[in-house]
Amino acid sequence: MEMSEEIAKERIAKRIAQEFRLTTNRLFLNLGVGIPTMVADYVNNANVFVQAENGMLGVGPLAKSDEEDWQLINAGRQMVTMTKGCSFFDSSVSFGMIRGGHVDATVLGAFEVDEAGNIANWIIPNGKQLGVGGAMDLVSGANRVIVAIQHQDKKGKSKIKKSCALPITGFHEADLIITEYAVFAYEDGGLVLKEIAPEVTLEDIRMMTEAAYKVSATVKTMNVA
Amino acid sequence: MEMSEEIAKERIAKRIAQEFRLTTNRLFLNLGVGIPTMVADYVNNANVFVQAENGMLGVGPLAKSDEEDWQLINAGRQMVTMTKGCSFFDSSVSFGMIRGGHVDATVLGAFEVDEAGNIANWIIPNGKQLGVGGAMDLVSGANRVIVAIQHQDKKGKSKIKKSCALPITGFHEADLIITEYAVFAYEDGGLVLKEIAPEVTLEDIRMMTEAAYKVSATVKTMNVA
Amino acid sequence: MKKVIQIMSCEEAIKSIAPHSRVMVGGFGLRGYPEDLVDALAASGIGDLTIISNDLGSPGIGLGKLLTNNQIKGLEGNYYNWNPEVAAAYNEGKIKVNLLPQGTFAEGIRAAGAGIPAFYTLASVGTELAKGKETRTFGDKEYVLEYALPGDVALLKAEKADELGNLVYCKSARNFNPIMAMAAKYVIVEVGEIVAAGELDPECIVTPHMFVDVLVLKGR
Amino acid sequence: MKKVIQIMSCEEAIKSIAPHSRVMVGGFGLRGYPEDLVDALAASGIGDLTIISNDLGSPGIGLGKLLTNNQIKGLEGNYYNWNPEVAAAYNEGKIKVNLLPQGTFAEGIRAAGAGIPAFYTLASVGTELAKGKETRTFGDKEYVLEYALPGDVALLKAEKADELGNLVYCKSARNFNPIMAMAAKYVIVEVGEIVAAGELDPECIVTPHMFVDVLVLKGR
Repeated sequence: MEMSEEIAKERIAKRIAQEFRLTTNRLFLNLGVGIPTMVADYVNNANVFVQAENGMLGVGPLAKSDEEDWQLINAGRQMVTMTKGCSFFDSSVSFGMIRGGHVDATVLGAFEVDEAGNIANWIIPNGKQLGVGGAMDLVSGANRVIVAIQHQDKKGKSKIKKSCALPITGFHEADLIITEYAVFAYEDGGLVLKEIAPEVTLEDIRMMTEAAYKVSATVKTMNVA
Repeated sequence: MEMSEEIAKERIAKRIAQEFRLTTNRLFLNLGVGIPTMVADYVNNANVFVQAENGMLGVGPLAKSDEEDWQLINAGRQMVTMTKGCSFFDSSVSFGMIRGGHVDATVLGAFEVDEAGNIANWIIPNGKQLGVGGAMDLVSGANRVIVAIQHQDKKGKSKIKKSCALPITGFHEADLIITEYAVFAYEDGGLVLKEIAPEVTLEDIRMMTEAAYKVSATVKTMNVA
Repeated sequence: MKKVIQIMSCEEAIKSIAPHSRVMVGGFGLRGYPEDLVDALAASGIGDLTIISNDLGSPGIGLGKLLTNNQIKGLEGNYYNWNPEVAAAYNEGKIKVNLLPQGTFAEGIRAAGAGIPAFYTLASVGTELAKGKETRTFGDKEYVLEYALPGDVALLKAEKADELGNLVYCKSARNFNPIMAMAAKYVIVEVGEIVAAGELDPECIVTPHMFVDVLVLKGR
Repeated sequence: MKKVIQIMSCEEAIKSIAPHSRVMVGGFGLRGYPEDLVDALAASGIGDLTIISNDLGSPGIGLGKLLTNNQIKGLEGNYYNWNPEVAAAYNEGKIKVNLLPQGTFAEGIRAAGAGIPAFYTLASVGTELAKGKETRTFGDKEYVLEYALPGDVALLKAEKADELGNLVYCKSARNFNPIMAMAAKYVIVEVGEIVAAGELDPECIVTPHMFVDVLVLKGR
């Protein structure tokens, strides 16, 4: 399996966007830093409203150079734009939305996830990091947690583990794990493989995945367009 | 002692207003229903800002008939006016102000107060009342609690008791008790008589007051102008 | 997920309220309560309701109608002295009443909306309203543990909405409406006017549309 | 009681900060933080401070200057990965750090301002950040007990104030500023403009002047 990081990330973002592209209900979505932010570019659905935990509902696309407003950023410090009907509020209201279960879905990157649905995405204890952000509030508060993660690390080791080794952000919180090669849902206490990419086989996924999982009886080919 | 209820109430309101009339600091004041509301009429100090627990800071005088705005009331449901720089907020913010110790003083009516500084002002258990309002939050949250109370009930019994018989609103919360005949401060765990009205003697006050109290060494004549 | 904002008649909107629901109603002293929605609820006859509101209007006025109609099973609120029929019904054992200090009531509603199951407050410590409640000392003071107050449906009043459902209020008619919008699963708002998205200043929107399901236009 | 609102220079305003103070600073990712006040605090050299803020700017930028200057004894906040000097100073034992989930941090500040000594939240349950913290089950979920986070002084940024001290903010520069205004005993706000009382719409004032002590004009 050879895929550039850039292509992998784009594929993951596009596949996650499919989760939201057709909703006819309003969907309130919080996007983490990295791949998750890219998801917004592919959603194209006016019913999806992006919430930024630094105090905004209705975040628009990233600002082009002539649109940049220093005081208008998302939680990843990227300059963004406003949509019609957007609103601003303080951080306690923003996390009231999140903690109170008003955010329908959050898309987060992770270092590791495991077969218990545990997510490790806040710290690598290497002495160089000291920060947690809104991740713990988001995984426990959002109604649906989607993990955007490359299937393997640079050494080819599975990032979908039997058991996370890194400090956990939230226990049993992952609902959907989307990699460049596969889609896993967390169902009935375990992972279920729902989709695989066109260029891989079930055996390929088995080889590249450390976690135990069931294969769905209706496993499908992932739409990577 | 004979004094009409109307004159008594006016005197109490005027005397309480003296507590605030000369402040050169900003003073944030919450006024209960009844005598307390009348206090605002006598303050005449632009540094005093009245907070209404239904969500307003900067309450102005009661509305004259040509100023009435149905959606602009105080917590006693009286139609009021706005002052320059007033603001509106929801009930949780309003009680955040109160509970958080940001309200400098509250003036409350009471059925009874006692020598322990206990206040009974929320219910007479006669089966006809069922309501508490903001009184419990106010007595525990405001920095200074001033009780506006007629000295005796209609039968001539002292309302300043040894021990309140009615259900308590807050324990040891009264800082100042102002009647038409006297001013008591709660100091060092007991009541201290600080002022008496011009037409009464210390002995008169002793006769009409059930609670034990000390007489201040510097007891003064109450300004009833 | 909430449906795209729906604009309905009061009668249609009220159909979402089942018997035995916990219904939050905005307002304070007959200001900032949804008059048409409350009238429609009274006309519907839906019963066994728990009404979560500051007060219960006046006898036969506003929420008072629901009591006159025997639609109420329980009340959670703060001040019923403006409607003496409440004390009468309570004394006769017709309704249950959970009476709370106004600040505790407001904070409990906010807590429900913000995912806080319980919090501590000074208000009511040692009084009859704290009887049977857990207390705990922090620093040198004793506090009482109070719980979140969630609702199934909220009936609210706002001055103006945009098409998305963002809300602004008018003066002291704001009161409990914004926090109830956060605390109830399904939120119906009676508004005076609906404007296009983008017409409300993003800095001045009090209730983001995330908290709103249905709009009804007052007087329709 | 607060004095009548005072308009000062940054240097004058900073004099109210004593060594060992708990200083809250608004802002998120270098937006909505009081640049001039932070510069003045850095220039003052006042030390042994506990800084309560979402992040600590970048190395040598914004609040990062205070660390470079060794003015910091402790931090209470959320995210220091934008300033790697924080982890380095922590590892060397130079500073204490109380790291909290962002929502818990925000709620703790609000709680301090609103007189709530402690509250329960789901965030961080079972994780390293909940180590040694009390937990309790409500319904079928386990929550962690978290405490109010008060400040001695707050240094904040707002877009505009009126003469009384009422504040409005600009877009995502609002962030922690309004809740910190409630949570600190003495509140100093850097603003772009001061207008006459009555010029700010009473419906749109975000921070009532009850929470503000001093204004400084940015760039003066």
